[in-house]
Amino acid sequence: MLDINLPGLSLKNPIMPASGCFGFGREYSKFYDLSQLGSIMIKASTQEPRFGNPTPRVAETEAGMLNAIGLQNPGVHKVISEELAWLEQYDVPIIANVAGSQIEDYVYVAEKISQANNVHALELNISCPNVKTGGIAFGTIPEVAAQLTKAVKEVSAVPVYVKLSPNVANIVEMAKAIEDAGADGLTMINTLIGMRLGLKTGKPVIANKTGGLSGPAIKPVAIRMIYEVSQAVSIPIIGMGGVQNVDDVIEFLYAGASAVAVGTANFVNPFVCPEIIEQLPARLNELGFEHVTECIGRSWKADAKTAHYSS
Amino acid sequence: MLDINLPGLSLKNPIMPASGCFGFGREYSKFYDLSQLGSIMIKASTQEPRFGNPTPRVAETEAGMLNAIGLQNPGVHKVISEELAWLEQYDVPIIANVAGSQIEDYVYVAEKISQANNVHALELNISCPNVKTGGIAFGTIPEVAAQLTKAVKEVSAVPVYVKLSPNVANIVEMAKAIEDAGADGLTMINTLIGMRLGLKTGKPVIANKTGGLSGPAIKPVAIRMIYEVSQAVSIPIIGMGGVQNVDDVIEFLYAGASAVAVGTANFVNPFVCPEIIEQLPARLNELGFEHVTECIGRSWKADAKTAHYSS
Amino acid sequence: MIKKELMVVTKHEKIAEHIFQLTLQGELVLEMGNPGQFVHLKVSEGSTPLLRRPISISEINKDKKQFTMIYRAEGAGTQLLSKKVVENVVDVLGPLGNGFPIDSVESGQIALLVGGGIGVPPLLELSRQLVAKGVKVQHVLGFQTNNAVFLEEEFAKLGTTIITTDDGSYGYKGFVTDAIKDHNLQFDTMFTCGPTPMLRALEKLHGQKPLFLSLEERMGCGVGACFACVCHTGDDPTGTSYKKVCSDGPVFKAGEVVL
Amino acid sequence: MIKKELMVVTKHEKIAEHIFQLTLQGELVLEMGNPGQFVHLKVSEGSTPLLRRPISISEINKDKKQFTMIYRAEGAGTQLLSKKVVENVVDVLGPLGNGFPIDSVESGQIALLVGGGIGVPPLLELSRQLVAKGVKVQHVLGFQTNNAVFLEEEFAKLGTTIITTDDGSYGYKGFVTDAIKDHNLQFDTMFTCGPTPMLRALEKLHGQKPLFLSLEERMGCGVGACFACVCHTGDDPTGTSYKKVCSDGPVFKAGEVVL
Ligand SMILES: Cc1cc2nc3c(=O)[nH]c(=O)nc-3n(C[C@H](O)[C@H](O)[C@H](O)COP(=O)(O)OP(=O)(O)OC[C@H]3O[C@@H](n4cnc5c(N)ncnc54)[C@H](O)[C@@H]3O)c2cc1C
Ligand SMILES: Cc1cc2nc3c(=O)[nH]c(=O)nc-3n(C[C@H](O)[C@H](O)[C@H](O)COP(=O)(O)OP(=O)(O)OC[C@H]3O[C@@H](n4cnc5c(N)ncnc54)[C@H](O)[C@@H]3O)c2cc1C
Ligand SMILES: Cc1cc2nc3c(=O)[nH]c(=O)nc-3n(C[C@H](O)[C@H](O)[C@H](O)COP(=O)(O)O)c2cc1C
Ligand SMILES: Cc1cc2nc3c(=O)[nH]c(=O)nc-3n(C[C@H](O)[C@H](O)[C@H](O)COP(=O)(O)O)c2cc1C
Ligand code: FES
Ligand code: FES
Repeated sequence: MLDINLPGLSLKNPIMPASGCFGFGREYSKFYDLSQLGSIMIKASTQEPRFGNPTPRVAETEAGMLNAIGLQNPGVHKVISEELAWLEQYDVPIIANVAGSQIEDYVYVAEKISQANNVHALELNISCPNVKTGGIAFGTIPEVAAQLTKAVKEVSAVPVYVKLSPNVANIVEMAKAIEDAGADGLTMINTLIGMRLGLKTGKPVIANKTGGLSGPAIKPVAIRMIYEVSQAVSIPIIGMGGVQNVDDVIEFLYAGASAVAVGTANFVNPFVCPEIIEQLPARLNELGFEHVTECIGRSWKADAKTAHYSS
Repeated sequence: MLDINLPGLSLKNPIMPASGCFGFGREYSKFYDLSQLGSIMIKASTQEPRFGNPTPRVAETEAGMLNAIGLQNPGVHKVISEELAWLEQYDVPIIANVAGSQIEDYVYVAEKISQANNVHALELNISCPNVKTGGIAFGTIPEVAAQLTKAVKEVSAVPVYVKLSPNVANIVEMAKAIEDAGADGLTMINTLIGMRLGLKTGKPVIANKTGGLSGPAIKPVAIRMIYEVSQAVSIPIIGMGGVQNVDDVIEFLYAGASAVAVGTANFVNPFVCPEIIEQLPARLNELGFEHVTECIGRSWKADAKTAHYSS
Repeated sequence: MIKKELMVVTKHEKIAEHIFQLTLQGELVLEMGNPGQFVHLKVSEGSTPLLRRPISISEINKDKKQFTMIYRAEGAGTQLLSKKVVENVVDVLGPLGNGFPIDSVESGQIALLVGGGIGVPPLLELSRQLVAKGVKVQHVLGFQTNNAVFLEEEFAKLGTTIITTDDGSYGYKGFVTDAIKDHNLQFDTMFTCGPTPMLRALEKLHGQKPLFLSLEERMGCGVGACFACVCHTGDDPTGTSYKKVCSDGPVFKAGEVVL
Repeated sequence: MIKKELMVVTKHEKIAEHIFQLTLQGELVLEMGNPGQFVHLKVSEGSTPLLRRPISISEINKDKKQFTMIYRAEGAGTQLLSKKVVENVVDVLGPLGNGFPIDSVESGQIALLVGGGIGVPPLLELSRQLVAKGVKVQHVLGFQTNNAVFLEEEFAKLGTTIITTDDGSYGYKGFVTDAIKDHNLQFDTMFTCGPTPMLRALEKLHGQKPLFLSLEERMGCGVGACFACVCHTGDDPTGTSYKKVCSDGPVFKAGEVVL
């Protein structure tokens, strides 16, 4: 009752760790069998290796956290040869998060990484708030986002999902531009831009000054945006932002997401993903559903049950 | 050590309740003497009386709440004759929050209410997320906001502060457009747009569907925006968004606010404003300040102490 | 006068499935007036859950400076509350709102008290005060099912008490309105508290008689400042005239507000 | 193996100004290895505070399945932790990271253990294990002031112990580096834990000898997944090569990473 089909992705269940919150899976593989997961959204890859931002890179806020990791990664070639190769031992489709500071960077990484055996979809990170150059503009100007999407679609061997930034006035406009540009799906939301100041120093706690706000605090914003976008586009959405438990997952599905990613909550409870997967069937039953797809978009759909989605 | 001077406002202290979270003061006057407050930002007034949105109008979220009151108020004439007249018994300058759905509405209300004896400044609510018609466009398109500001400045008998919406990609651009249009100050932030769905119903908890997210959850977004805007404009900022205690107030001042408003926290603790006012001097001393103004903008200013601000 | 006080838990028991009875002690009790008022509780120190929870006062003991509430532990806030033990403190704001008008019924007259589910508790103090005044009380108390029933004995001591359950697993099977009709209950004044559909049905059937209803609405401040809990008034059902459940209610006369 | 367990509080005491000593019991203790490892604690059930708190293990008792930590209650999370009483449970993730390499020093050799403030606790278990192995231990423990001093007796039982305070209100007045110089302390291997400026000074003065330092950094996951806690490596000080404090550390050899 948990299986779900999305462009490129035939998932055992709709639960996956969100990009940047699960590394490349090695650490959490010590806690449980990664094959249990619907998918894994691996950490962003860039063309060249990146060290990322100076530390401190994280700060806690009320019901949330700020991060400014700065896309640290060993570069796409090592990600493919070391990380993706290692992940092949697990029966789990990978969604590869692709980042860059210019269109050419994205195209380069997308072309290469989409050819890895276990990469079944790309997630274009056009919304990372922690990288100085370019980055953010891709996520806030619809035309730029569309152009990038087109360019990546041309080279990618697998379906392309685009990750939306919540730091915009009109999320629907952005989503439609990306859909029109040929994206196969959307993932949302990335972090809100935030800051915390130290009481004694008076200065930003995070070395990068601003950071991305994630965790339960941002869930209402994520739900609202998914609710709006899912009614305006016909490509599927993988939802995320503050998911902590099985009820949050159902709320995201109701809002219009077809699958749900868990980010920050992995830090709080490393077992959160398998726990949600285990609890989901019973919770769906209690609420009167026979299949997880019946929840999708229920907040705005008429009472008719949703047909089992197939791409 | 708490006094502060802002355009139109000569305040005993920098603490005031935020608009919509304190009615017109009557209820909280039963808890303490309103003359203790630096100022009061009264509930939004519109040209005609408004009932507002259907109920439920509020929902709780993690470290926050959603509201969609819908600008319920008895209309500007009654606000002047009944509410502002009643408030005259207190020695406290009033900031009148002005709302509307077209420029003419704002102009009408601003002209009238700015003439009341105890109204020392206006706060243009160009960012209410809960009103269908117009409203939000004023808060997300710089040109429109500027035009509105100009029109209101022409008729207002007192300085005009404009309240910024956080639901934009570029808050600095918005702030500058409003400064250029002649605003005397800014107040920020209003609520983020959010939603919560009921687990059993699958539908939005709030009758209006979306609501404005306030409370501690949004504080990092408020701090970041004030930090950015205060460095880009030369008019003062009254900061708000998730303030719960004296340390939060100091964080807002560090970010660049010259005074701080408390919203949602009044619902949790009706005594929060006088408690903060009482605790502020000792806390400032502990941190090594002799006057509250020394905190303003400390996050981005060089170590030099800020001169006592005077408008 | 409305006060905010850290009150001390003196008793806390589970009395039915998910239902807890909580007694708190403190000076605030001395401010309590008519039954039907409520308190606003902060159940945690931190910011989750953020808002206070409105809970009706079900028994008042001014001598001991104690009052009792009965609540259903379901969501995050009430579940946290249910973990408090004797000697813990609870942050209480209250008493809030206006209760049932005791003066509307005279000694010797008959009052019918109709409660539904978690709307039952405030009727207990009401019934006691009415009995003390010489009013004859009758109770019709509706619950969903068998193991949800509570306070039956306490009410039975004060007057005739009919229990109904939706599924007939205990007492009369059916709605309170059916029970009133079937038992042909007569009364001078009716007082009721419970889910809105029940209130609507009662207003429709008995609104021509003196009828006082206690309403529930999602609240922000609980004191009248935020305008979260307003309803339209009966004489201006779509206009701008309004009442606030928290400060004008929660008890209204039938017809006064639109349900 | 890293485990997550709800461990039971068996002892919890205030031992100096703002400083608490907490003993927990559970199966997780059996997984603990070299001293210098830490645990990651969730101090509340809800989402404030959201993140876990990293705290070093200061004593291990595998027979009793108990371990002890010493922490400063300052921010929101540690203040909440300080309210736990015996029989309460704490959500522990651990043991995490790699501790001090006991094998780097041999029986008969001299180890100098240098701690600063809240960096002192992990050195206690280290000292015990070194002594058990036949290593001669000396301690230099720096504190800010008089009433911040703790664990002096426990260390004194194991070897020479010099206490320093910044203000001279207790013991030697000055920094630990000054005390080492003034007392002309000799050692084969140094182990240290404390504030980064102290570690830097020690590395500069004594980095040519075997020196192991325990680092602190703000953490997200604590297990190596989030890249919050990275530092540059000594052989590539501005490049992309890195170590994670949580999973590669927190103990590093001098020169291995950039402080
Ligand atoms: C005047 C009044 C008197 C009440 N008296 C009682 C009583 O005596 N016993 C009792 O069990 N319940 C009573 N209620 C209902 C009680 O307030 C809710 O059950 C409770 O707030 C739910 O909190 P939670 O933490 O369980 O749920 P959550 O789902 O965590 O609540 C989330 C938010 O919604 C609000 N909310 C949820 N349900 C309701 C509701 N039915 N009414 C108002 N707000 C709600 C909460 O206050 C909170 O702000 C009363 C409500 C009102 C308005
Ligand atoms: C490997 C390691 C071992 C540690 N061992 C100890 C110990 O044995 N005893 C002890 O008292 N302290 C120790 N610390 C420091 C301890 O983690 C912090 O003091 C604590 O997290 C502060 O939490 P708070 O709730 O008091 O502060 P808050 O201000 O509420 O913390 C906010 C956020 O900042 C983080 N943070 C704040 N200060 C620090 C810090 N100095 N280091 C890392 N994160 C920080 C918190 O973990 C939290 O995420 C250790 C830190 C690390 C990295
Ligand atoms: C530490 C950290 C690192 C992240 N790194 C990335 C990243 O590399 N690429 C990306 O698209 N999103 C990244 N994100 C965003 C998350 O994938 C997710 O969109 C966001 O955190 C909201 O979900 P959450 O509230 O469940 O964490 C990161 C988030 C965190 C907390
Ligand atoms: C119930 C409620 C009503 C509000 N009404 C108004 C309003 O009428 N006008 C306005 O400008 N802002 C209004 N706001 C926004 C607040 O003034 C404030 O900007 C926002 O809530 C953030 O501050 P906080 O987190 O301290 O509540 C309202 C907020 C709440 C919670
Ligand atoms: S709850 Fe705020 S006005 Fe009633
Ligand atoms: S804290 Fe996450 S990698 Fe170290």
